[in-house]
Amino acid sequence: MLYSEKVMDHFQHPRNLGKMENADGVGEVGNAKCGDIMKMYIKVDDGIITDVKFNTFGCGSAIATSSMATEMIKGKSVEDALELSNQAVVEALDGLPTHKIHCSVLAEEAVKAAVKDYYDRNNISYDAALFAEGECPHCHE
Amino acid sequence: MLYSEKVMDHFQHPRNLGKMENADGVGEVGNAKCGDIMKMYIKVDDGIITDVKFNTFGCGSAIATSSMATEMIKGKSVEDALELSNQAVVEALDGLPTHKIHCSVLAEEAVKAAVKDYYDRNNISYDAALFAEGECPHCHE
Amino acid sequence: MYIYADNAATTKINPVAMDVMNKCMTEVYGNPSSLHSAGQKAAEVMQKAREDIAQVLGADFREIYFTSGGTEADNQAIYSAAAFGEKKGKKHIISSAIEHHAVLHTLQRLEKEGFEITLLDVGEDGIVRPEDVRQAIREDTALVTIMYANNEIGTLQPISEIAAICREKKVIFHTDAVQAVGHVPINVREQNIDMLSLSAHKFHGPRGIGVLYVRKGVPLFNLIEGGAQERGRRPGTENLPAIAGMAAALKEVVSHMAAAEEKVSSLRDILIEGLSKIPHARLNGDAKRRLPGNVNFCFEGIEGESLLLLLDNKGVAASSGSACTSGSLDPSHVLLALGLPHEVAHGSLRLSLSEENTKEEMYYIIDAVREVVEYLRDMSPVWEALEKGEKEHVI
Amino acid sequence: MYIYADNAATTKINPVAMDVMNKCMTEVYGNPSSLHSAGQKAAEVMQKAREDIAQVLGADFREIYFTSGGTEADNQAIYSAAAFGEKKGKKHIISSAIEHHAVLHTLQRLEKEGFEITLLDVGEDGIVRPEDVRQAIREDTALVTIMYANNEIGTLQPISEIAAICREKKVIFHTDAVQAVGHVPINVREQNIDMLSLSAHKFHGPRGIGVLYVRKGVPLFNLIEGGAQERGRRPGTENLPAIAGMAAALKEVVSHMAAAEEKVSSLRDILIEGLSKIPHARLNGDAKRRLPGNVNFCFEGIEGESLLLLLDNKGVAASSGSACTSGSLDPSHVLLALGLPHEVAHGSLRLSLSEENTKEEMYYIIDAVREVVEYLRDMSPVWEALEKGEKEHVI
Ligand SMILES: Cc1ncc(COP(=O)(O)O)c(C=O)c1O
Ligand SMILES: Cc1ncc(COP(=O)(O)O)c(C=O)c1O
Repeated sequence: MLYSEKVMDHFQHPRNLGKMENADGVGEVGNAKCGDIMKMYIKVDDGIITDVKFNTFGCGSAIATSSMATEMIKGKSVEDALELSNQAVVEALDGLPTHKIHCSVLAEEAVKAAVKDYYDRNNISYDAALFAEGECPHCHE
Repeated sequence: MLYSEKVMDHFQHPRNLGKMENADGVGEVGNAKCGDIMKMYIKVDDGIITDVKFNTFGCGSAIATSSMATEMIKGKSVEDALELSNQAVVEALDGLPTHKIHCSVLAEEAVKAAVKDYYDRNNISYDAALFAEGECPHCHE
Repeated sequence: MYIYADNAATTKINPVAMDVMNKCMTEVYGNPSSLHSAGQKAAEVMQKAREDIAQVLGADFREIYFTSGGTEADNQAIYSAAAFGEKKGKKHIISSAIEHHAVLHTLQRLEKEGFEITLLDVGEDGIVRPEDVRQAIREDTALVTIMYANNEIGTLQPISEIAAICREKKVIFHTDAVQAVGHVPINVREQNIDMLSLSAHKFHGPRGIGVLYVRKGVPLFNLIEGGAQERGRRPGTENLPAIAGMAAALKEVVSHMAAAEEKVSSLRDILIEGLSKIPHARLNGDAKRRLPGNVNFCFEGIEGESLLLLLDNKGVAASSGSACTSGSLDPSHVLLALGLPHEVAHGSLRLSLSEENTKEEMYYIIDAVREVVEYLRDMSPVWEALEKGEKEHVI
Repeated sequence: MYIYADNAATTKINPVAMDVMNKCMTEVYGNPSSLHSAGQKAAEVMQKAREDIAQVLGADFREIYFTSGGTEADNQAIYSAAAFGEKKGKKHIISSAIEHHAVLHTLQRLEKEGFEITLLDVGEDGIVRPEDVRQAIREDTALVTIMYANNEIGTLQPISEIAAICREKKVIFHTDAVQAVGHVPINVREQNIDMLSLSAHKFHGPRGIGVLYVRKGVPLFNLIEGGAQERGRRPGTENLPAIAGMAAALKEVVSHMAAAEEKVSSLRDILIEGLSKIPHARLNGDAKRRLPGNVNFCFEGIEGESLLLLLDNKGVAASSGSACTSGSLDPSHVLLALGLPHEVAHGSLRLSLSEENTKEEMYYIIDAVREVVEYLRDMSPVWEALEKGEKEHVI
């Protein structure tokens, strides 16, 4: 199989799928030319991500990694969410094919972009280095 | 099939196979290095080939062409035998694979060599050009 | 229910062809190059298969070379013409932008070795213009290679016209007819084709076997070196079961090609009509000058892989782009050649039909595609932007 | 009665392998590169086959590349090592005088392209001396390729020793193991083999499928260009039925290899003993260091083709030289390499046995060969000359 059962499960039954009205932070990463765009919405209460939604344009693993990432940050503090690494997402999904790893990078970045948006809206100061532009390397080939 | 039915018939049931005591002419052509040697014996009465025998070292088509050639000259005059062409032998056998055509050339030459021997033994004069050395081209590659 | 609509990737084996293969495997087990009767029996079966295939193509049996498939046949045809051209100082090759990778990647390799490659553009209809071929031919053109039918969008190329121009200009003409043979009528002699590649598994024959047709008088060089098989031009123990299976499948499929063409193209047209009603959907390639079984659409705002995985969930086996590029992330070079932007090219769906499909299946597919497209658009940030007018619709 | 004793040319398919093929053809009809479930089911079957084959060879599944057979695997291994060597300025290749034409003709082509080829002689026993390999290795040696077992005389080469020398000298080592795999134990890892070619139809698997094993870390270049299959190194729609059939046949044959080796080699030794009693007959190749099923004799004064055609008449399928050179008139390069004169090399007979053969068949063969040899000698002018003392016996 191209994809693990976990990936197929998250692809076929994505968790936290949807848009969010009045989100506290919204991040959008990727580009359509490259074939993947992820948009992540977070609701933050007292520094805790109480709700999260995503919309994704992309392949099976893009949808699955988005879904998994939302599950992994829901209920966490925004600081913990920033710690989410793409490797952690890949592991949680029982692996991804090599040429699909970039999808997990996007998921990590979508979370970061949403948190950054939350920081910016709330004038919370942060270390800019945390959000250094790290785009999908494939798009820059 | 590699060989026609006629070839297989002559190979499996060679006509005039054997040696001949007191032959009036004996011709041997080909060489073992090249993989084919034919030896032809003729008995001549009043210029007519009354009997013919052959011995051959060689492949299936070498044996079949020897056999066919003996049939084709038996009962003919020596002059007529000299007219036997390798094409005629090939046709009589319903064809040979391209890379085996050289065997039919050998058969023609074996007949000629036997007749030449007969001429020589009987001091019959002849046009030497008739017996110009024309060996299997393969051997000279 | 499982609807197989990926016949351009590979077809189900014809039961007659499979019987022939099994018979060969058990009863004609000799090596066709062996001189004993087991071998010669195999040689006879092989000769019969060669003659049958030649007859279907309008060729002589001496012009048929068995290869391991379409890819190898394409490679050998191109390398051979290139090697011959090089001897005569001709190092220019003309092809099209929509060829299969078996052709394009071979040409890229030759380019590295100093050949000049002209890849002709196609129109929006996905069809090469014969006049472009004429204009591209130069003194040093060694080969023109244009596919007969495209594997993604199914467009049929004007092969007779192009081949006639090449014949007139005395340039070798090769066609990758892997998608066409067995589906549309072809006659190499009448159509002036010098070399043609085919692959058995595209017409319900076995995998791993194909043919390179090479017209008498056109030189053929080896791609692979070894024994004396295929008159020394393609060594390796002959794959007799597959060769005989291929011949059986080809005979079977051409025996009722006209009826199949009619049936399959009417199914195709039902699909095209139904899918065209989905908003911002677009049929890729000319609507009529295409393979009877090929349907290829782009749906704006969604991505192809997720589309086909969800269709698979609903019991529809389809494809996005060609099967053999599934390891790649790039959108189809064929769709890009039609002038589609990258993001639209990502959202393509190929459905390729066979005679086994039914009308009911077509209606099922239309509904399934509509549902999946709606679902995916609903979760697509790209579609959101299009709907909000932040981005402009392209199709 | 028909005794098949030409298993070095090709073998009868194992019924288990044929079942697997049929199951693949009917039930696993998807293209393994397709993403839908029909395709992914096929991909799973293929992965299992890859792992099974890797396990038998002592390799990792990522080191297994499917090819169309032994010839292609040999070609790719050699071209690949040559291409890599060339990049590093290494244009010298070492091989032996008794290789299969798939190797020799590929080397000849490279020679024309500027490579220097050293073909090592073998001893009278038909075996390459490891010390010769060591001495032939130079700074610019890109590859050593020595066959595992010879296809005509069956001699087993000291592959472990040769491979160890190559590893020590950091030269890529390839072995054409087409005749050996499934017949004698092989472990690529333990034996330090960098590349290995095999062909399924030599061990009761299907035709038209083979493997090139390439050790991780050894570069592999394409022989054929196209799609992304086999990690891009061997494009073309995967021949799943044949791949799965090959894996099944290999597993089957290695599951009882020791017993088969014992049985078949005892049959072989009966034949060798019986045929040795024919006057002026000679066993070619070492009597013990040879494949379990290989018997190869020369009979002075007769020619091989007529010998085997008459044996066929008596119901014995054998061969003279290798099957794939049957279009050629030249005597076997292998027998010439043993030092036999041309005329003796013409009179060779190869009998290659399988487990299916019986003791009774061996006695029948011995009688049949004796009769045919006598008959042919009786009509042979060469034999006449030998008997009369006009020529000297060589054997
Ligand atoms: C030693 C050896 N190498 C290579 C080959 C070529 O294998 P294939 O004919 O399956 O391509 C053969 C058999 O023909 C062989 O015996
Ligand atoms: C147009 C075209 N050419 C070549 C090929 C290659 O054929 P195969 O995969 O049988 O080698 C294919 C199919 O994969 C094709 O569709």
